[in-house]
Amino acid sequence: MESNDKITLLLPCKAEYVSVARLTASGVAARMGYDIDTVEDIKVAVSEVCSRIISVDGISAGDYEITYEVFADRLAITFASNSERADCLFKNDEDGLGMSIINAFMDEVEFCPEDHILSMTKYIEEKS
Amino acid sequence: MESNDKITLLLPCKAEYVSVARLTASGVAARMGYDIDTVEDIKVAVSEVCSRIISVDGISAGDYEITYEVFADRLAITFASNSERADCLFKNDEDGLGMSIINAFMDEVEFCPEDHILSMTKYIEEKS
Amino acid sequence: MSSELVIRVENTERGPLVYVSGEIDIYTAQQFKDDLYQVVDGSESDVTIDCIGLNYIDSTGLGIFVGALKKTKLNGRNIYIINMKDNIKKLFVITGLDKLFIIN
Amino acid sequence: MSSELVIRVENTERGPLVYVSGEIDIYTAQQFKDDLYQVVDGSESDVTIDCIGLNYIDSTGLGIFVGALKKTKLNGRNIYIINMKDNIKKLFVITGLDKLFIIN
Ligand SMILES: Nc1ncnc2c1ncn2[C@@H]1O[C@H](COP(=O)(O)OP(=O)(O)O)[C@@H](O)[C@H]1O
Ligand SMILES: Nc1ncnc2c1ncn2[C@@H]1O[C@H](COP(=O)(O)OP(=O)(O)O)[C@@H](O)[C@H]1O
Repeated sequence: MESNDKITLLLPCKAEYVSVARLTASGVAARMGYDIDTVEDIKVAVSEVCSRIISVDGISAGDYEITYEVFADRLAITFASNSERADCLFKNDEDGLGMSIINAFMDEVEFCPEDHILSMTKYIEEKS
Repeated sequence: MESNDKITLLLPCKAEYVSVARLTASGVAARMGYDIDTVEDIKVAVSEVCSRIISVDGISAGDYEITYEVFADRLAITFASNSERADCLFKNDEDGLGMSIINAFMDEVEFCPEDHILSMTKYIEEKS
Repeated sequence: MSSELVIRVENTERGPLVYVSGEIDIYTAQQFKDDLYQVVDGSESDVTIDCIGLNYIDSTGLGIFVGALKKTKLNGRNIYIINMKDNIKKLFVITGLDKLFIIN
Repeated sequence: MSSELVIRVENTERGPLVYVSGEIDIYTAQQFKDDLYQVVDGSESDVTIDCIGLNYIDSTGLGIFVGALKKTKLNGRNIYIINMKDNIKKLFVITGLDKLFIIN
């Protein structure tokens, strides 16, 4: 097992807090040493998933959770919610605008891994 | 009971992630509409508590938790850790530099409320 | 809750000029949609959107740009977008929307 | 993990001039302490710290300023601080440290 640090952010399913998710995403990515453009990309991808969770679930759905796992070679970000409706968020819309942004900016995107909504991974480029 | 939104950030007890706590704090405070200077003050106060938790607990102590409760008239921020050593963090050093900063920037500071390390509150000023 | 989006409209001889600044995301999208659609619906000429102060846009915001363009196209008019920052332009390119708008 | 602190030292005829930029917090404090103490210990003259690029400092960083000052005072020398941003100066004022340093 690789050892890794975990950072978890719990947010209400409300549009006004997506900006908080963006700042936290920037903070984690910047600390890991990604360059400015990549930090921005990760932030945008996180924000897209948050928006989708909120759109599907609506205000009544309680909280959702964003977990950042920091590895030596990558950042893995997982989204979870206790709402069943959030289960397979992007299933019917895999070529929408949001999805094409997430796919462009992340190296790997996985739908509905285990009990989660989505997980996505960004690798750290080798400095050559 | 007032209804309120809760935002929770879970961080490893490591110095490198205090910057993430600062960004999240700024995000919540900015979203609530505090002016730029007050956002900065809240960020600084949060960072001081985080630093202290890390200094007392050390890397081995696992995670700690920062909870933001958003009320109509105030922001309440609570810090918790599952390490017992974190219990009464500032008890022996109430006039240190860190403590004087926290006291200057927050309206209320409470030590060891219930099972927590510290809670602190900032009110929203009436716009006259 | 404070909003991070400011929209200002100026009427020029070449048609309405819309200054957008701040962030367009799921929180501010409705405000952006209402304001932009009102401009587009009320105009007989091309519409220019100045993004010099726009720091962030998400897919919700991009969808509203597309919606506004559809409205203008119905009347044979265009939307010009000027002064986009690199991170904003990047999103137009990635989604292919850079080919729909006239971007300067 | 990337550090957000950059320290650069220049030797002038009035003594060492230390440029500090980025953030001094619990993560970067050790680096700041090592660099600053080395300058202070190695200098026979006053030390000037230029904070024009310093965006953030916490109590750990302030404590290091005080520690460095104690070292210089032992030899009857001073620390001058220049170009502090308002948010940094505010912390010196709140903690009373503005009265210990010569701040311009
Ligand atoms: N590459 C494209 N070219 C033209 N129109 C597009 C393109 N991508 C999306 N659209 C249009 O933009 C609008 C919103 O996009 P959509 O994919 O539905 O976003 P969302 O993922 O938010 O539902 C729709 O009207 C869609 O037809
Ligand atoms: N107002 C002050 N004037 C002079 N020295 C101070 C003042 N406040 C703190 N110090 C000194 O700064 C150093 C660090 O401060 P301290 O309060 O111990 O910080 P911390 O809370 O990090 O332990 C100590 O040497 C202390 O004596």
